[in-house]
Parts: sequence; C-alpha cells; structure tokens
Amino acid sequence: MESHVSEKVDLPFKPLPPEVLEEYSGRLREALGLKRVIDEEGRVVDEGLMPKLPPSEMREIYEYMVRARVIDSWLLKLQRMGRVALHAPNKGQEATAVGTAKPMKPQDWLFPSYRELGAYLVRGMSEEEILDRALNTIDDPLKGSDFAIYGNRKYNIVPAPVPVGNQIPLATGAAMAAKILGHDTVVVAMFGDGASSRGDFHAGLNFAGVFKAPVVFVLQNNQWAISVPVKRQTAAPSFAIKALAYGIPGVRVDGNDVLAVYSVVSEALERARRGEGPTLVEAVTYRLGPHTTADDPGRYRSEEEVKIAERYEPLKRFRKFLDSQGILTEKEALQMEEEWNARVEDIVKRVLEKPGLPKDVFFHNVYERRPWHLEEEYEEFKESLKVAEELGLELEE
Amino acid sequence: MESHVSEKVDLPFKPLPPEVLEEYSGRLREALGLKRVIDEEGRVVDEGLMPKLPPSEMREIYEYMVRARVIDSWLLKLQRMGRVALHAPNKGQEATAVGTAKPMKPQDWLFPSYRELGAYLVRGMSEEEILDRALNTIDDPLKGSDFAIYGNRKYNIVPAPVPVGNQIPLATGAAMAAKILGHDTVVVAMFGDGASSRGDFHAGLNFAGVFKAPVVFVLQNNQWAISVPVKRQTAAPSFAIKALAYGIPGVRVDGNDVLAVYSVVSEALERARRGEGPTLVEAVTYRLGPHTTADDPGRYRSEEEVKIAERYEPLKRFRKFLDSQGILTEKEALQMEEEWNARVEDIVKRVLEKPGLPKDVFFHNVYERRPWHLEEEYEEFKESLKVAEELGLELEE
Amino acid sequence: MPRVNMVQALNMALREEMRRDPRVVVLGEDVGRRGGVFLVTEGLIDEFGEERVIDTPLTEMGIVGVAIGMAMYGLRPVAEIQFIDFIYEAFDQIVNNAAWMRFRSGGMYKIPLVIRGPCCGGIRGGMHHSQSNEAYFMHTPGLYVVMPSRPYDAKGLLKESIRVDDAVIFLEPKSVYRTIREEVPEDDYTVPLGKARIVREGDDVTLVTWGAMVYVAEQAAKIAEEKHGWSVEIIDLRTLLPWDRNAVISSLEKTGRLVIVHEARLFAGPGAEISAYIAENYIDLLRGPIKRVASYDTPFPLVHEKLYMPNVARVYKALMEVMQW
Amino acid sequence: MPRVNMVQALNMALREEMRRDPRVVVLGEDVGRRGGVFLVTEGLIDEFGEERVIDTPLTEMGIVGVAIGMAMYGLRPVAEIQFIDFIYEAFDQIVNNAAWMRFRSGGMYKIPLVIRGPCCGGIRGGMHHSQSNEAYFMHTPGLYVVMPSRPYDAKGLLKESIRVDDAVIFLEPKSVYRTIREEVPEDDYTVPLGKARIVREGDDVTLVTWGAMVYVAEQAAKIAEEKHGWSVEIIDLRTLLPWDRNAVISSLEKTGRLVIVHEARLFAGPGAEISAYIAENYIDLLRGPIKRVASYDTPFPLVHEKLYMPNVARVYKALMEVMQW
Ligand SMILES: Cc1ncc(C[n+]2csc(CCOP(=O)(O)OP(=O)(O)O)c2C)c(N)n1
Ligand SMILES: Cc1ncc(C[n+]2csc(CCOP(=O)(O)OP(=O)(O)O)c2C)c(N)n1
Ligand SMILES: [Mg+2]
Ligand SMILES: [Mg+2]
Repeated sequence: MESHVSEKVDLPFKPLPPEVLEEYSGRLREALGLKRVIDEEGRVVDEGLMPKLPPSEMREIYEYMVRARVIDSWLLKLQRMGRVALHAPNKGQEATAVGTAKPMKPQDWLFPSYRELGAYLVRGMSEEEILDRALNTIDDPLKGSDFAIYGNRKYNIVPAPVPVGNQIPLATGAAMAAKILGHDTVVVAMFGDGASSRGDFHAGLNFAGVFKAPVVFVLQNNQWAISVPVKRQTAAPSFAIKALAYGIPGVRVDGNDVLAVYSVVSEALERARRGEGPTLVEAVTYRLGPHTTADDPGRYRSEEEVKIAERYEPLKRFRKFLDSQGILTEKEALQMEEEWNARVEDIVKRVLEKPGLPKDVFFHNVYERRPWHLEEEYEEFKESLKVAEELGLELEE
Repeated sequence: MESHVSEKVDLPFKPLPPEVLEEYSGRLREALGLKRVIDEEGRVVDEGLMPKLPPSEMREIYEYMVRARVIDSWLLKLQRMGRVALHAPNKGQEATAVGTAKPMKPQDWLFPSYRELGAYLVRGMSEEEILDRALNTIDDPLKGSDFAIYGNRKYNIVPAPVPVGNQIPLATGAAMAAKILGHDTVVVAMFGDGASSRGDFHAGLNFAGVFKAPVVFVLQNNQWAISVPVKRQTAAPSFAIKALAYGIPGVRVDGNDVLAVYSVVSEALERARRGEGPTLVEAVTYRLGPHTTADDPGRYRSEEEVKIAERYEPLKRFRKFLDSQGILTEKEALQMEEEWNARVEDIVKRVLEKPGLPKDVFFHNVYERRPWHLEEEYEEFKESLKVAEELGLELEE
Repeated sequence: MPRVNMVQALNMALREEMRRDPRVVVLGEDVGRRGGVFLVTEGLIDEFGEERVIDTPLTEMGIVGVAIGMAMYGLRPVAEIQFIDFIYEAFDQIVNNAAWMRFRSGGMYKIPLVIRGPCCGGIRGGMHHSQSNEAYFMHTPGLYVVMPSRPYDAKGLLKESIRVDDAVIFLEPKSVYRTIREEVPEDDYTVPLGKARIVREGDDVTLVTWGAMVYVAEQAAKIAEEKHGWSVEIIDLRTLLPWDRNAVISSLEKTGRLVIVHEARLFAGPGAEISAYIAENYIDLLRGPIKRVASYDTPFPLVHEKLYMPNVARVYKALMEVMQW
Repeated sequence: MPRVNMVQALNMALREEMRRDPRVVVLGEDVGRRGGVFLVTEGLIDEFGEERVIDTPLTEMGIVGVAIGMAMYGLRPVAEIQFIDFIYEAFDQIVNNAAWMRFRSGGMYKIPLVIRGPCCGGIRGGMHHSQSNEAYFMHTPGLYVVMPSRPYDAKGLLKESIRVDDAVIFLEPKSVYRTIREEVPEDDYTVPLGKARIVREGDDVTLVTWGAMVYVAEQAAKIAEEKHGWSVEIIDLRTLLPWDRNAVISSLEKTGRLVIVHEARLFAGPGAEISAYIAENYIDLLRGPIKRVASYDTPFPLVHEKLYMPNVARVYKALMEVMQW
C-alpha cells in the first residue's frame, strides 16, 4: 500500500514550505493583474506578449470578428421579425470568442456557452449552419432541440446547455478521457462570470486540478449576469483568483484585446498539451447589447455605463492596431464588413426559404431505440394529427 | 438607478490596485501558514495567540475534551453491541470541536457535521441526551430520524445532514437572517475536507462573502474523506486558500492545538459580530479512528501513518501544557477521565433500560398537518400491525 | 376591484405579504432592480429595500440552501427560480433539507419557505424554459406542490403558501402570465392549499387538469359540447400535493368518466398517481377506463411545442374515447 | 460455476467488461484502494490501475458531470454513487446532460454511462442510506432504470447496461448484497434491459415487484398459499424504465388480479405508472382493482424500518384484498 505518511501526516502540522508561498504569490499577481498587448487606442503596450502571427493571420482574426458581428446583428434582426425564438447577442465579446478559438487545434474540443458566435466561425461553422440552427430549418443540425445554442460534432463543438455552467465538468471529463486515451486533445470550456457561482464550476475546476486534466477554462467576465453585477456574483477581487482554490494557475486578461486573449489562451493550451494541467483564464470584457432579445437592460444599467464601455470595443481597437501596422486600413476594414453583410443577406434569404423540421422530429434522438411506451405515444401522436385535421384545428401558430 | 460605472466599468480593464494585491498577499500567508499556541510537547510557541483564559476555564476545556473522548468510546462499544446503528468516531479531533464551540455565545448557532461530540457537550448537550439519540430511546430528541447525527434547538445545534456538506448554505442563510433581523448572532458551520468539494461549500461560502454574513466556517481537515486522501480532494496546497476565491479571509490553524483553535475561532466570531463578515478556518487535524464503525481503514492507510499522527494527539498535548503550567497534573487528568468514564457507564445503564420510540413515530413530523393520503396510509399501517399480529409475524428483528 | 394579469396578481401577493409580515423576504436571480425576468417582483426593491429583496449569485443550490437557512432562523423566504427548469441543481437541498428538515429534527425545525418560478410551455421556450416538473416534487413528502391557472388563484394561493409552515413548490404557468386578466380583490384573501376549483360544471365526463391546460380543456370541452352535446366538468386541481380527492370523487359520482390532462410528461408523471388512486379505490364510480393526456416522453422540444403538449385535438380525442363507455 | 453473492457478481461484471473493453472506466468516492464501501469495486485498481479506477473528490455532481464528459469523448464510464441517496446533487447533470444530451445535440452525441449505487432499505441505514428513488429517474426520458434482485441478474444486467448507448441508472438493493448466493456463470452473458423475470408461477394473483421486495413477496405468497391455497405469480420487473408490459399482461390474462409491491414511496411513485397504465389499457383483464403496497409517504426512518417498508403482513393483506374479487 502506498503510504503517504511523510508528505501527508508530518507535513500538515507545519506551515507550508516557502516555495509554495512563493509560487502562489506569483499566481496571485497573475490573477490580480491584467494582461494586454494593445491598449484601447490600438497601441502596443506589451511587446513580449505579442503573438507571433503573420499579417495574413492578423487580418483573418479581424475578419472572424467582423463575421461574428455581422451574423450577430442578423440574428437580432431575425428575432425581431419573429423568425428566431431567442438570441443572446455577443456584441462586444468578439475578441474573447475569436482569441480563444483561434489557437485551438482541429482535434481540440470546445464546450461553449450560448454567446460564442466568433468561436463557432473560427472552428469552421458557416453562417448558413448558424442560420439553419437559429431558424430551425430542415438542416438544423440540432434538430430543433433548444434555442440560442450551436454545436456540431464535425467541429468538435458541443452544443451548450441552456442551464448556465453545467458544461464545465463535462469539459473536464472529456479532457480526462483524452488524457486516459493518450490523445493530443485539449478541451476548452467557455462560460460567463455568473457561471462561476454554480456548483458545476466548483466541481469542474476541482477535478481538473486534481487530475491535471488538459483543459482551459475561459471565463468571460462581461460584468453582468443579466442584471446582476459582478460585485453581487462574488466578493473576490477577480475571477482569476478562484483558480488558486483549485491549485491551478489563473490569469486575468483584457478580453477586448484579441491579441492578448490569443496569447494567454495559446499558452494555456500549450501547458495543457504538455501535460501540465488546466488553467483558468478570466477574460475581462463587456456585454454591449442586452442579455438576450428578451432582456431590457435599461431596467438595471445606465446608458452612460455602456458608453464608457464602448471605448474598449474590441473591433475598433484591433482595427486601429491593424491600421497602424499597415496590415489593414480602416477603409479596407469597412469594406470587409460590407461584403460580409451582403454575403450574409444572401444566405439569410436562401435559408428563410428552406422548409422547417418535420412535425415528429421530437420523437427522435431520445434513445438509441425508442422504448415501447414512447412508440405507443408516437402512434397516438400520429392519430392526433388526423383528429386535428378532421376538426380543422390549426395547432401551431 | 444606482450606476456603478466608475468602479465597475472603468476598473475592470486595468490591473487591480496595489492595495488589493497587498491585502491578498497577507491573506495568502495566513492561508498557507499554520497558527499554533503550543507544540506537540505542550510548549508555548506563540504567546501572542494565547487566549486570555483563567486556569479554571483551561481546565474546563480539557474536561470537555475528556468527556468527548469518553462518550465517543462508549458509542463505539454500544455500536459493537449492536445497540447503536452507526457511529462516526471523533477521536483525535476533540481539540477542533471543543476549541470551536467554546468561544461561541449561547445565542450563536451551530451547524455541525456528524463528528462533533465535543462541540455538542460544550453547548450544553448532556451525555444522556447523546445516548438517548444514539440508542433511539423514547427521549430521542430527533425521534429516530437518522443515525450519527445530534442536535437540539435548545442549544442552537442544528442536526447535521448525513449528505456531506449540505448544511453549509443553510448556515450562511441563517447568518444572513440574523443580520437582517439585527440579532447579535453568529453562525458556525463545521464540516470536513471532503465537504469542501461539494457544490454546497461553493455556494455557502460565496453567498457569505457577497452578503458579508456573520458566519464562521470551520473546515476540519482530518486528512481523509473515508479512503480519499486530501491530495485527491484538491490540488490546492491548503484548504484555507479557498477563502480567497470568495473574497474572505482563510486561516490555517493546528486543529490539534485547542488553544490555537480557540483563538482563531474567537477572532473569527468577533469579526463576524462586528459586521466584518465570514471567515474560513482550516483546522489541520487527523482522524485517529475509522471513518465510521462500518469502515475498515486497514484497507487504505498504514498503521505507521496513524502512529505518526498519534504524536500530535490533542489531549496528551494539552495535558502536557496544563501540567507544565500547574493547572492540572497528569494524575488529576487521569482521575478526571476515570470519573467521567464511571459516570457515563451509569448513564448508559440507565438509558439502555428506557423504552424505544413508538411504532408509529415516523408518521409524525412530516408536515405540520398530515395530508389526507398520509392519513389514509396511517390507517392502513395500523391495520397492517393487526394483520401481523394475527399471522404471528415478528416484523422487526 | 382591479382587473389584473397573473404577474400583477403575484406581485400583489408578495407586496401584501411583505407589508403584513416583516419576516417575508424575496431572493433569487434578478429579482431586484430587474424585477425578475417576468417582472413578478417589480418594484418590491423600491418599497422593501435590498435587505428584503435580494439579488443573488447564479446558483439555484445556493438560493434554495440559503433560503432554507433563513427559514430555519425565523424568516419566511420566497425564493425565485428564474425558470423552474433550472431547479435541479437545488434538488438535494429541496429533498434533504427543505422537505425533510422537520422530520430529521424530530419536529424542532420547520421550513416556512416558498420556492416559486415560471413553469410550463407555450412560449417557444425550448428544452429549458418550458418544463412542467411537478412530478419530481409530488414524490417528495414534506412538500406542498401548487400551480394556479388564473390571477385570482395565483394571488390567494401564493399568500397561503407564504403562510404555511412547510415548504411549498409554487409553479406558475408562464403562458398564462399575461394572457388572462380578471378582477382580483385588493383585500387580504387566501385560497387554501389542497382545494380544487370547478372551472365548469358538467354531467358526462370529469376532466381533471391544472395550470395552462385548463384553457386547452375548456376549448376541447366546448367542441365536444357543440359537436355531441356532451357536458364536460372541468376541475382545476390547483394543488397537486395534496390533490383534492373529494372534488374528483364528487364529480365522478355524476359522470363516471375521467380524463386527466397535464403538461408534464406521461410516464411516471403526475397523472399516474391520480389515475391509479381513483381506479384502485373508486372503481365502482367508473363506467370505463380513465384516460391520461400528457406531454410525450421526450425532452421538451423548441419546435412544434403545440404538437408536443396536450392540445385541443388530443384532449378532444380523449373525450371521444371515454364517451364510448 | 461459482456460487457468489451480488457484490461478487457485480464485481465480476465490472472486471469482465473492463477486460473486454479498454474504454470502460470506473469512478467514484472510495472505489479505488477501498474497493467501494461495499467492496463492489474491490481489486479493480490492482488489475486496471489508477487511470481506469478513479477515486474522486466528494461531489456527486462532479462525478456524474465528469463521467458524462468522458462518455461523450469516447469512454464508457461506470460512475458509483456511494449510496444512491446522495445522487440528488447530480440531478441537474443527470436530467439535463446524461439523459438529454442525445436530444439536445440532434443525435450527434450519445452518453454510454452507467450510474450505479446501492439503494433501498433493510440494513438500519436511516434517512440517507436506505432510499428507493427510482421514480425520479423513471420520469426522466433518455434514461434506463434498472434494479436487479439476485446475483445472476446483477451481473447480466450490469454488463448489458455498460454496453447500451444511453445512460442507465443502476440500482442495487444493498440488503441483498450478501444475503443471497447463487450460481453465476463465469462466461460472458447479458440480461436484456426491459425484460422481466417470472420468479414464481401462479394462477390467482399477479404480484409485480422488483429489488429486495421479491423476497418479501415470496414469503407473503407462501403464506397465502399455505393458508388459502392461492397461487401467486411473482414478476420481478428488473427494469423499471422501460418496464416489461408484456410479462405483466400475459400473467394478468391468467390471474386477472394485480398487486404491485415496491420499496419506493407510494405517492406518485413507480407503481402509480404501472397501475395506471394497466387499468387504463387492460381493464378487461382485471377482475377487480389493482392494489399497490409501498413504503409510506414519509422520509425513510432509522427506527422501525421494517414497519415502514412493505413487509410480509402488508403484502399478505393486499393479496387478501384482491382475492376478494
Ligand atoms: C442554471 C441556470 N439558472 C438561471 C438561468 C437564467 N439565466 C440565463 S443566462 C443568465 C446569466 C448568465 O450570466 P453569465 O454566466 O455571466 O453569462 P452571460 O450571460 O453574461 O454571458 C441567467 C441567470 C440559466 N440559464 N441557468
Ligand atoms: C453527499 C454525500 N456523498 C457521500 C457520502 C458518503 N460519505 C460519508 S462521510 C464521507 C467522507 C467525508 O469526508 P470529510 O468531509 O472529510 O469528513 P470526515 O468524515 O473526514 O470527518 C463520505 C464520502 C455522504 N455522506 N454524502
Ligand atoms: Mg456575464
Ligand atoms: Mg475528512
């Protein structure tokens, strides 16, 4: 039997050795600092953290952010037209979504939340697929299951749970599985500041620490959980500091600085890939839009606040940087946005024409094989459609 | 509308101010250190932390520890005799239980776990009541509900939940209520290292931090959660460090040093009473006995380990101190233990004679008023007893 | 008497109870400044302040756990679950502490707690904004389970729920929140738990239902009446645990036929208990077998929800079937 | 063929499946060195190592959540809940992820997961070491719910549960763990989910039950036979979701009388579905009303548990009642 006497019994009745204090002092600084590559004017403030990317990739990153912004605004429009059940806008958080997904490898897995359009695009999901999903066309890959979520096994994107945060232990479990199977896979979980309060966050991060799972947790601190401000979510001075509770590093990064997010997440991915375990990344950002299309932020936050936050808006900021570096002029950037807008408009038109999902779609994908009682219910269902027809009842509005 | 623009929107895009780093560096040191008043030989190592108690109270504290030890061993015996369903021995953890409960005021509330005999005694519960409970006599205050738990409203001791840790948010809620009602009440929650992994720990400490609830969390790190050692419970270097995740102080104390526990808990109680909010106390201790009477620790830990741990055994250690201070000689201490043993033996005899709980006891205390279906079941129950009698069936063994 | 919708009626109930009893507090996600996502708690924070209208961190386990502690200590908390679909994180707290603390403590501690939140479908809410999960709570002794179908009952039942000394799961069919308006007294009245309401008298079939299904039942009954002249008695149970056996039996004495309609799923659902209980104990009253109409045993789908839940065609079909006897 | 008890049979099942399929892993509290508190996983860590026999931190939400992630990624985890009474912290994970991930993802992800643990009373376990909570899971589509009553079935059902591509709640009546011994093949066999077992044939009454109640039923049947000459057919359902309707119907075709016995509580309990379903759809087969015998609708008490659970007297009484018809 492995005895853990010397490290475990003797030790606890002493203060922890000075190396531990030192290591954790370093971690504390990372958890309370703020990593940035460029400031809000797009000026480089930390050369050391600058990701080594060719101009073409910088441009590409910007393009993903634009595409995220464009499809976001189309989803908003379609929701107002009554065609989309609900949309959770990601305006203002594009840098975190794109900066997180960009350094991931194709075999890596993403467990997103419901506000990550930029990340889906980076991993290969097209605007058409997003629209098929949002409009629940015949091609909806999730077959009309729930709103505001996106995912596809093809891209290793697991559709988000609407219950906030319960994907977090799943991400840890997937990472543990990858490790057990010896795969070169890192798992990324994305979620909000509100999610940090859930039991799932606690379990997911704790297991990840104990089992050194190859997983990166990206907490998007967008300052609000619907109407609840971060100070009501936690009394801790940052979210990154929560990492210390799980024996893992926590890094606080400017989530509106796509280059900083890219850098910090890259490093965390590499650590995980090297077998050094998980990291919690707190990306400090701001939700510029409403929580969802069902929300009315005027009830709980001032326009003044939003105006201040707009100073840190990630697209403009990155655009200034790209312009100053001669990678992309403001004019080219504008043109790029217009082009994508036009392209997406076409796609929207096309997708709006598609038929919807069949009436019996929800009888599928409950089990691998339907048990008899569900089979019976399916028969009753089909008869009830006939009754409705006989009665001339319009069952759906 | 209260705008939190300046502190909330402007700030997050900057590193946290240096005062925060400084404050948290101090907290980190407390969370990774180890507070002690006496060493394992009973020698004073930190005069500053020595509680200012008259010799009579020191003696009294020792007496509580002895009583805890004595009733613990009787419960073990009674379990082996088949009279007690299950017992979770507290041998080795008496200093934490007594040191925690002693500085509490009568109006304070205790939410214990299932291993806190010393704390019950300090708060006024008698050996007789403990035995009534354990033997489920007619006087069992908890009416035969569950095993291994003790509590009584009289002493503001809430009976523990057998599901580990789910009392923690209750403690926070009671503390919040006391604060709302303006009462001078502090709430204490006691639980183990294993409990720290539960969602309830996370929720309870987080709410306490956010609402500055007057609550003290005493985590008894006894190195094991049944067979799971602390290194499998968390990758963090201590449990006290978890406090930082909730913006509250965390203090690591030698849980086998009753004076240190007393001091640290006193201070935490005072902080809470002054309105300064919660504290997490990690009391480093060791479970010398089996997890419960149903456990077989030989399967997962070595005798060698237990032997080493015995060096830190809290009664002997405190006895040495008391002897060295001329408060209580070793001989007097021994005599005290014998006296209590004899006293408890008498009580045991008496309690063993008492009748058990009535057969229908479980039909009570489900609701304030039984709903009709339960009333119907109650009638059926009474009839079934008659049927059993007619059949000559002995339903209980 | 003002004509109000259910949201307003619930708001009245909370406000009145908070005025009447300083121990009543409200807590949950977004219940403060936001007034709840459906505005049930609108304005309460202005009248009662942050100490009694408490915006919480995002954890149902925490909300319910903390509320239980408050209730033990002496407050009478009303905990909002933003959508009842999110209650499962709190399941351990509900079962082991809210429902069973009285028992565990030998009757020393009671838990006067209301856990309330919007339930049920009909607003295109998808898997997690549509559920009717009352069956899980009905199987948990120590709880009351309540679901009003109209503003008057909502106010009276919520006030009563706040006053009883046991934990109440209070489910509000959100599709009714703003669609039904009726006169609701501004005075202090309560509706007792465990008492059904006869929505519509009839002699041929008894239709037992609750929540938003009351309205579907009414439509189906109207068609049945128009088409066949059958008169359907509709009973709105209002409380599921305990349910009003007497109301159902009295009705069956007239009709001898029973249809149970609920939005919860069929299998091991709430109707199973009612159906089993009646058939086991009152078979003599029945001319033929009971019929349940329920949502199908699949997760709640975003698309085609009106086909998934009991609809007029399905209820009508069930009425046809029992009228064969 | 070795004569083994249920703990050994379960251990055989795990060992065989882990040998057969490297994707099978075991995780939970104390499943490693300790071998589980009932020794169901004894010795597995020696054969398969710490990577496949994983002692976890103390959180059921974590154990189940992590196991779901593992299952999605490609493992076939068996998660142990130390006592099934502690499963409620994981309820959100079970409902929203284990049961509904397949649906949520349009069929793209499956969850081949077994959540197993000791259930039920009879060992003086009190409120939290005694529960039979299958009803909560039966009302949750996407799950299978299984409860063996004897070693042979335990092994075969567990092996089958590990192989199916949906999540299975596998409940082990702990009072049977060491009391029943029988011959269990060392070969690879499985028992299909959804198929009942005829424990004892009979013509007068059908008694449907499962888990440890099979033995109480057998005793009561014996008394009924001795005293009155009635022959009782006992059906052990073995799987509760889905339950074996055909076995029950075939039996009722002979007997026309049905008693359902379960350890779970009565109200909205597992028997309600079976009783309601049969009375609603097969009334013609019944000579008289169905009778359910169940634990009472209170928390599980430490004292007098044998009076609280269905016992021989109560089952016998029920048989007497249905034989009146
Ligand atoms: C378990 C659960 N409780 C409540 C909700 C309702 N709800 C949806 S989003 C949300 C706030 C989430 O905040 P955060 O985690 O910060 O993410 P954000 O929306 O800001 O991106 C709430 C309370 C939910 N979806 N799930
Ligand atoms: C929720 C829950 N899961 C599992 C158990 C079984 N169990 C009882 S005690 C225990 C270990 C508790 O460890 P810890 O919190 O360190 O307290 P200790 O027993 O060491 O005092 C476990 C796993 C339980 N009681 N509750
Ligand atoms: Mg947020
Ligand atoms: Mg411990």
